[in-house]
Amino acid sequence: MAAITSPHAHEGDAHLHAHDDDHHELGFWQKYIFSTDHKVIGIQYGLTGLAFLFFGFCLMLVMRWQLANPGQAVPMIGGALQSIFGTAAFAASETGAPGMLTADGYNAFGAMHGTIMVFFGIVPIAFAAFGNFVVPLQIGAPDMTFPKINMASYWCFFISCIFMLISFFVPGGAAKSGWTSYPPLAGIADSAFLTFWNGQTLWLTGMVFNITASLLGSVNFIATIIQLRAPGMTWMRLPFFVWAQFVTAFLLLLAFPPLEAAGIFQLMDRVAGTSFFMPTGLVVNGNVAPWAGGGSPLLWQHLFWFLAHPEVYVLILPGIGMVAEVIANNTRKPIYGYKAMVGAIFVLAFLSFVVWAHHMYMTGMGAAVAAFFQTTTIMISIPSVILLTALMITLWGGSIRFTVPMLFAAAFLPMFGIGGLTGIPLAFNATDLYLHDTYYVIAHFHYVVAPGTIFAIFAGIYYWYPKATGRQLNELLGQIHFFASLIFINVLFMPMFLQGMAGMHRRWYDGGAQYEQLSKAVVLGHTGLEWNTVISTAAYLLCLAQVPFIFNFFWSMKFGKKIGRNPWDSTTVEWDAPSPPGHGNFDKPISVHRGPYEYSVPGADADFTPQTDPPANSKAPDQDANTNSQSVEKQH
Amino acid sequence: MQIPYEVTSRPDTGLWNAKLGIWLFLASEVMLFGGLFSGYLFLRLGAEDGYWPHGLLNVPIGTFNTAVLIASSVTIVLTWANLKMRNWVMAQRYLLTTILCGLLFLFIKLVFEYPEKFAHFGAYIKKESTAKYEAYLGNEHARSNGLSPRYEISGHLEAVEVTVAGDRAPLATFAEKNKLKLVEHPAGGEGHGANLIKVEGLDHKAGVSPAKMEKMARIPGVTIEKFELALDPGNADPSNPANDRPHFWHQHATDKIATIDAKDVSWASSFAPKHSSYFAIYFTITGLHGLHVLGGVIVMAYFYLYGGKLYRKNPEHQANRIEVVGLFWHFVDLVWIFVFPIFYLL
Amino acid sequence: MINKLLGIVPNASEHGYLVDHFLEFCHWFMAVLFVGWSLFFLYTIFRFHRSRNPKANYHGVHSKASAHLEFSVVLIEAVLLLGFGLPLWGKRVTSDSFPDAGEALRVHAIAEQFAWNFHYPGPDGVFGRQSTEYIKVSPIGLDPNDPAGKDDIVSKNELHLVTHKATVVEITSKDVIHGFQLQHMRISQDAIPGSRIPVWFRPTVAGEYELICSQLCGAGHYAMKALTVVGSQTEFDTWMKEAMTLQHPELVQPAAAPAAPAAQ
Amino acid sequence: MSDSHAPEPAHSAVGTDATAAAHDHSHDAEHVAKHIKTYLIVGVVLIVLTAVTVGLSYVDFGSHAMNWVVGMAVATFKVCLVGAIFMHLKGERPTIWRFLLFTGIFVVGMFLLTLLHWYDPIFGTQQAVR
Ligand code: HEA
Ligand code: HEA
Ligand code: CUA
Ligand SMILES: [Cu+2]
Repeated sequence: MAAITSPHAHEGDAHLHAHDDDHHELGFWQKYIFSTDHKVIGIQYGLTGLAFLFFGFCLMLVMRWQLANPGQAVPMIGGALQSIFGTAAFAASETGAPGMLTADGYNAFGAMHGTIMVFFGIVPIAFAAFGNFVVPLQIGAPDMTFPKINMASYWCFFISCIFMLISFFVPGGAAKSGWTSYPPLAGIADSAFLTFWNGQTLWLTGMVFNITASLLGSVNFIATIIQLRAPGMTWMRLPFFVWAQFVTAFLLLLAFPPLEAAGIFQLMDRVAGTSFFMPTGLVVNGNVAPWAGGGSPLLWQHLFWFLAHPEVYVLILPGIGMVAEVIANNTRKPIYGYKAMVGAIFVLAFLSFVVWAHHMYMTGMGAAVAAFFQTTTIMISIPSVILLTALMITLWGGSIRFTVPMLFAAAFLPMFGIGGLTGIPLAFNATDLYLHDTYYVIAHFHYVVAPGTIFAIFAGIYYWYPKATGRQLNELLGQIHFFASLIFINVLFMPMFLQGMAGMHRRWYDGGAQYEQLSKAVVLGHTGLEWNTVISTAAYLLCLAQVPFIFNFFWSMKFGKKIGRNPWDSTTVEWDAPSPPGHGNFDKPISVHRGPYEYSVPGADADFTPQTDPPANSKAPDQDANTNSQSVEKQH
Repeated sequence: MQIPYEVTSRPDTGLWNAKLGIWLFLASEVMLFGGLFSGYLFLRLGAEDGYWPHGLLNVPIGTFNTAVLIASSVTIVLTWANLKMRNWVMAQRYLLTTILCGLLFLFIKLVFEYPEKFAHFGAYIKKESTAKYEAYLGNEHARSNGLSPRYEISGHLEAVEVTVAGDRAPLATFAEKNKLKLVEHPAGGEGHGANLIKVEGLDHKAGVSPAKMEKMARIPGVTIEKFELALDPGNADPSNPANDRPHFWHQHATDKIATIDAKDVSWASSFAPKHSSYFAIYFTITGLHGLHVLGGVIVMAYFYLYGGKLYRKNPEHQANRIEVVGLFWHFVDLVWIFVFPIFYLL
Repeated sequence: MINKLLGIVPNASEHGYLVDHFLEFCHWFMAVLFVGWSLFFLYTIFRFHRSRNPKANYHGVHSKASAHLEFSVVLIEAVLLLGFGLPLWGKRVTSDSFPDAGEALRVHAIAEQFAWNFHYPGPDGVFGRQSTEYIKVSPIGLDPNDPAGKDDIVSKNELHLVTHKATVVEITSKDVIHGFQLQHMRISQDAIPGSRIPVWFRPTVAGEYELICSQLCGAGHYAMKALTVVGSQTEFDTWMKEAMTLQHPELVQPAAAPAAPAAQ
Repeated sequence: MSDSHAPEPAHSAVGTDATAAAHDHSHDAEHVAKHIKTYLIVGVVLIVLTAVTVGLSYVDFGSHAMNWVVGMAVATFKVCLVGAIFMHLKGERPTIWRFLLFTGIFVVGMFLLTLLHWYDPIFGTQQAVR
C-alpha cells in the first residue's frame, strides 16, 4: 500500500494516519467479515441480497403451486416444508398428503415475498451492493467517506435479516398482513401470541433495523459522492449510474424515516396497547377490541406510502443507471441527452414525494385531493418517458455489440415500458377503481421490478463481475440464461393482465376458485382460472432458467476467463483500477479530464477515450469544465 | 489508507466529511420527527371534540427541563468555541456541564414525570351516560361558556367494587399478595346483593394502583362494577371558572370521592400510553426524544473521557467531533422546543 | 375493443360505460406508444448491430423528433387527465353528483371478518341507531330500544338492488379494512373501520353478481364474497317482504301471519 | 467555486492536516472568541422566550386555534435562533442549505397532504359509531 499514493495526497497526514495496517495483512475476520472496505461490504450486500432474492422467489414458487392447484399438497417437498415451517403454514391436504399451504401460510408467504423482494432483495443488491462496489470506484475515491458506518450499515442490515428469517419459525408463523401491513389487520394479527415473539412484531422490529441500515448507507453514499470525487470529476462528468445512486440515496434518506415513525407507532400499538391506528369502536370476532380507540388506520397508509412510493423509484433508478452504463458501453457512443436524463431523475425524485396517495384512491378520497394526486402521478410519468426515450435514442447510430450485459440491458427497455405504461390506467381514480388490487396491478409492478430491475441487476452483474473477481462470466451460459429468462418471465407476467381485467384479485389463496365470474370469462381460450396453471408453469421454468446463472456465478469465480483491467473497453474510472482492486482501490493517482461516455470520439485512436486519459494525448475536448461545474452547483 | 477531507474542508464544497454527514443524518431525523409530529397532528385534529385533554402534564417541571436543555445547548457550543480557541480545560468543563444537563433532563423525566402518570387514573364516560355524571363533568357550564365538552373523570383510584362469580379464593389471594384490603360492601350494593365487594388499598394514600386493578380484572370470575376516585380539581368542581383553563402549578387530587359505574365507562386506565391518543403520542415522542438525549450523552461522555488523546494529536479534529455532536445536540434541543408547547401548554 | 380483448367483465351500471371508455382510451394510447416504440426499438437493434454499423456515430441523433414525441405524450396525458380523469371522479364523489335523498335506495354495508352485513332501513326509511354495546345482540350492533330500528332489515352476504334505481351504499367495517368491490357496477370503495363512506351507482342490468372483498383482511379474505341480486322493484319488494316476515313477524300484516311460522 | 482542478497550489503547499489546522486556527480562534457573547445572549433569550411561551399559553387570544398559532410562532422563532446561531446555519454552505430546503418542503408536504385527505373525504362520509 505504501506504493499507492492517494489521489488526495496533499490531504494525507503522514504523522497521523500512515498507520501500520497498510503494511501487514489483515486477519481473515477483518478482511472478509468485519471489513470496512467498500468493495467487501458491497459484495457482502450483494451475496446476501441474491440469496434473499432467490429465497423470495422460492416462497413464490410454493404459492404459485397453491394458486394453480388449490388445496393440493406441494409435491415431493411437501413433507419437508411441513416439518420446516410447521403445521400452521403447511397442513395435510384432503387426500392426507402432507404439505398443503394453508390460508395463513399463504398470506405469510405472500407478505414475506413482497417484503423480502423489496427490502431484502432488490434494495440491497441494486442500491447497496452496486452502490458500494461501483460508486467509489467510478468517482475515483479510495473508499466511502465513513467506512466504519458503512460496516455498521451492513451489520444492521444483517440483524434485520435474522429477524425476518426467525419470524418464520415463531408461533403463528411470519407476518401475514401483506407487505403493506395495513392496520387494524396487522395490529390484531398474531396478538394471541407472546408480545414480542410473533410474526408481525418481529417484522416491525426487522423493518426498524432495515430502515436504520438504509439510512446509514444513504448518508454515506451522498457524502461520498459530494466529498470524494477525484480531482477533475466535476458533477457533469459523473457517470449516470452515480447520479442515479445519488438521487436514490436521497429518496431513502428522506422517505424512509416516516415509515420508521409509523413502524414505531405500530410497535406501540402491539406492545404497549396504544391505539394510533385503532379507531373507536372496533369489534373483533364479535368482541369489543381492547383498545381505547381514537386512532386512524389511514394514518398508517399515509406514512407507509410516503415511503413506499419513493421506494419503487429506489427499486428502479439504480437499475436505469446500470442500464445506461451498459448501453453506452455497448453502443460505443455517448448517452443521448445526458443532462436531460440527470434533470429527469431529479424531477422524478422530487415528484415521487407527492404522489403517494395514488395507492389510496379507494380510501374515500374527495375530488380535490384526488385531482391533486392524479395530476402529480401523471406528471411523474413524464420524466420516466424522457429517461426511456433517451436510452432508446442512444441506440440509434450506435455500433451495438450484444454482449450478455447488453442483452439484459436492451430487454430492460421494452419490459420497463410495459410496466410503466400499464401504470397509466392505475394512475386515474376512475379506472383504478376497476383495476385496484387485481392482478393487473400485480402485473404492472412485476413488469417494472422483475424483467425491469432484475434484468438490470443481471446486466450489472455480468458487466461488473470481472471487476470484482478478475474473471469473466461464461458468455454461452449467460446467453442461455438470458433467452430462457426473457421468454418465461413474459409468459409468467403477461397473462396476469388478462386475469386482472377478468376480475382476479391479488392475495387470493385459492387463485379465485371461489368466484364464478372468473371461470366464466374466457380470454384467449382460457378462463381466468386456467391461466393460473400457465403462469405457474412459467414460474417453475423461470426458476430452472436461473440454474445456468447460479452455476456460472460460482464456477467462473475459479474457472472463468481471466481478464485485465478493462475487458469491455470502457471509459469510466472504475476500469482504471486493477481487477479486483486492492485496498485503497487505485494504484496510481486519478485525475479526470472529460465526460463519462467519450466513445467513438472523432479522430481518436481507439473507439473509447477513458475519463482519466490526459488531454494532451487525444484531441478530445477537455470540455469547459469550470463553467460546467458552476452551473451544476447552482442548479442542483 | 486515508480518507480525504476528514478534518479539513474540501475546497469546492467547503465542507469536511463528518459535517456533511451529520447534516444529512439530521435531515433524515427531521423526516423522522416530521412523521411523528404529523401523526400527532392527524390524531389531534381527528380527535372528537372533548377527547383531547389539556393541562395533564406538570408545567413547572416541563419548563425547568426546557431551560436545562437550552442551557446545555449553550454549554456545548461553548465547548466547541473553547476547543477552537485551544482552551482544553474550559472545553472539558463545559462538556461535562452539558453531559450533566442531559442526565438531569433524563432524571427529571424518568423520576418525576413518567411514574406520576402511571399512578393516575382516568375514566371516559360513555356519551349517553354523561348526564348522570354532570356533577363531575360540568358540561352545562362548558356549553354555556363555549368550552369543549368533557367526557373524562380523572383522579386517584381509591377503591374498586367488584363482583365475583363463584370462588372468591383467587381474589383473596391476589389481594393479600398485592397489599389490598377486601371489604364486604356495607349496604350490600344495589342490584348486586351481598355479592359486591369493595377492594381498597391498605391506606388512603396508596389506593388501588391502576395496574393492580387491571390485573385483578383478569382474574376469572371477577368483574369490576364501580370505581371510586378521589377527584382531580377539574372534576371535583367542574363549573368553577377557575378550572376552565389549565393551571400552572400542578394540582393534586382532592378529597372528594366519586363513584362511577363501570358500565357507564367506555375506557378506563392509568395515564399510560394506552389511555388515549394523547398519552400514546406523548410517550412515543418524548420517549424517542429521550433516547436521543441518552445517545447524545453517551457519545459526549466518550469524547469527554477519551478525547484528550486526539486533541493532543490534532486539536482541530477534536473540535470537529464536538461540532458534530453539538449539531446533534442542538437538534435534540430543537425538537424539544416544539414538544414542550404542544404537549404541555396548548 | 381492447377491453374486450383483455376480457373485461361486462358492465351493468349507468356510469360504468364511462369508466370503460376511459379505460379503452388509455389502452389505445398505451398500445400505440408501445407498438411505435417497439418498432423503433427492433429496427434500431437490427440496423445498428455491430455487423451492420461497425463505427458508432459520436454525435448521435440531432433531430427534434424525441422532443416532439415527448410533447405529444404529455399532451395526450393531459387530455386523459383533464378530459376524463378529473371529471369522472368528480361525478362520483361530490355533493351535487349524489342522488337526492328521497330518490335513492339506501343501504349500509358493514364488513366483518369474513362476511358482509347489509342493513336496510325498513319501511320507515330510517336507520336504527348502532352501538358496539349491542354487538352481542345484533351482528351490526343495532340498538333494540331505538324505535327507528324496530323495522330494520339486516341481511348477511346478500345485497338486493333495484334496476335503474339510484343506490347509495354507505360502507364501513367492524374490524379490519375490507374492500367493497362490485366489478360489474364499476364500484370500489374500501370499508374502513371508524368511518362510514358512501358510494352511489345505478344498476342497469338485472342479474346476480359477486361482490368481492378487495382488501386483504385475514385468512378468509379469498372467500369473502357476497351475492348481489339486481332485479325489478317488484322482485325487490317481494324479497323485502320475505325478510320482514322472517325478521319482524310482529310487524307484518295479520294476513301474512299464518305464513310466518312456515317461513321460519 | 470550482472543483475541476487538481488541488489548488496554495493548499498543496500546506501539506498536512495539522499544519492546515494551524493555519486556519489563528484566524478561526479570533472569529470564535467574538461569538461567545452572542451564544450567551442567545441562550438567555431562549430561556426568556420559554417563559414567554408559558405565559402566553395562559392568555386568552380569543380561540384555542389562535393560542396555537401564537405558541407555534414563538417556538418557530426559537428554533430559528438555535438553527441560525448555535448550529451555524447562518452562513452555512449552500450544499447543506439546499438539501435542508428540500427536507423542509417534504415535511410540510407530508403534513399538508395527509391533513387535506382527512378534510376532503367523499361527500357524506361520517365518523362511525363511538
Ligand atoms: C419499480 C417499481 C415501480 C415503478 C417504476 C412504477 C411506476 C409507476 N407506477 Fe406503480 N407500483 C409499483 C411499482 C412501480 N410502479 C408497485 C410495487 C405497486 C403496488 C404496490 C402494492 O399495492 O403492493 C404499484 C402500484 C401502482 C399504483 C396503485 C394501483 C393500485 O393499487 O390500485 C399506481 C396508481 O397510480 C401506480 C402508478 C404508476 C405510475 C403512473 C408509474 C410511472 O412512473 C410509470 C412511468 C413510465 C412510463 C410511462 C413508461 C415510459 C417508457 C416507455 C413507454 C418506453 C417504452 C419502451 C419500449 C416499448 C421499448 N403504480
Ligand atoms: C422487487 C420486488 C419483487 C420481485 C422481484 C418479485 C418477483 C416475483 N414475484 Fe412478486 N410481489 C412483490 C414484489 C416482487 N415480486 C410484492 C411487493 C408483492 C405483493 C405482496 C403482497 O401482496 O403483500 C408481490 C406479489 C406477487 C404475487 C401475488 C400474490 C398474491 O397477491 O396472492 C405473485 C403471483 O404470482 C408474485 C410472483 C412473483 C414472481 C413469479 C416473481 C419472479 O419474477 C421472481 C424472479 C426471481 C428471480 C429470477 C430470482 C433470481 C435470483 C437468483 C437467480 C439468485 C441467484 C443467487 C445467487 C447467484 C447466490 N408476486
Ligand atoms: Cu374482507 Cu378481504
Ligand atoms: Cu406508487
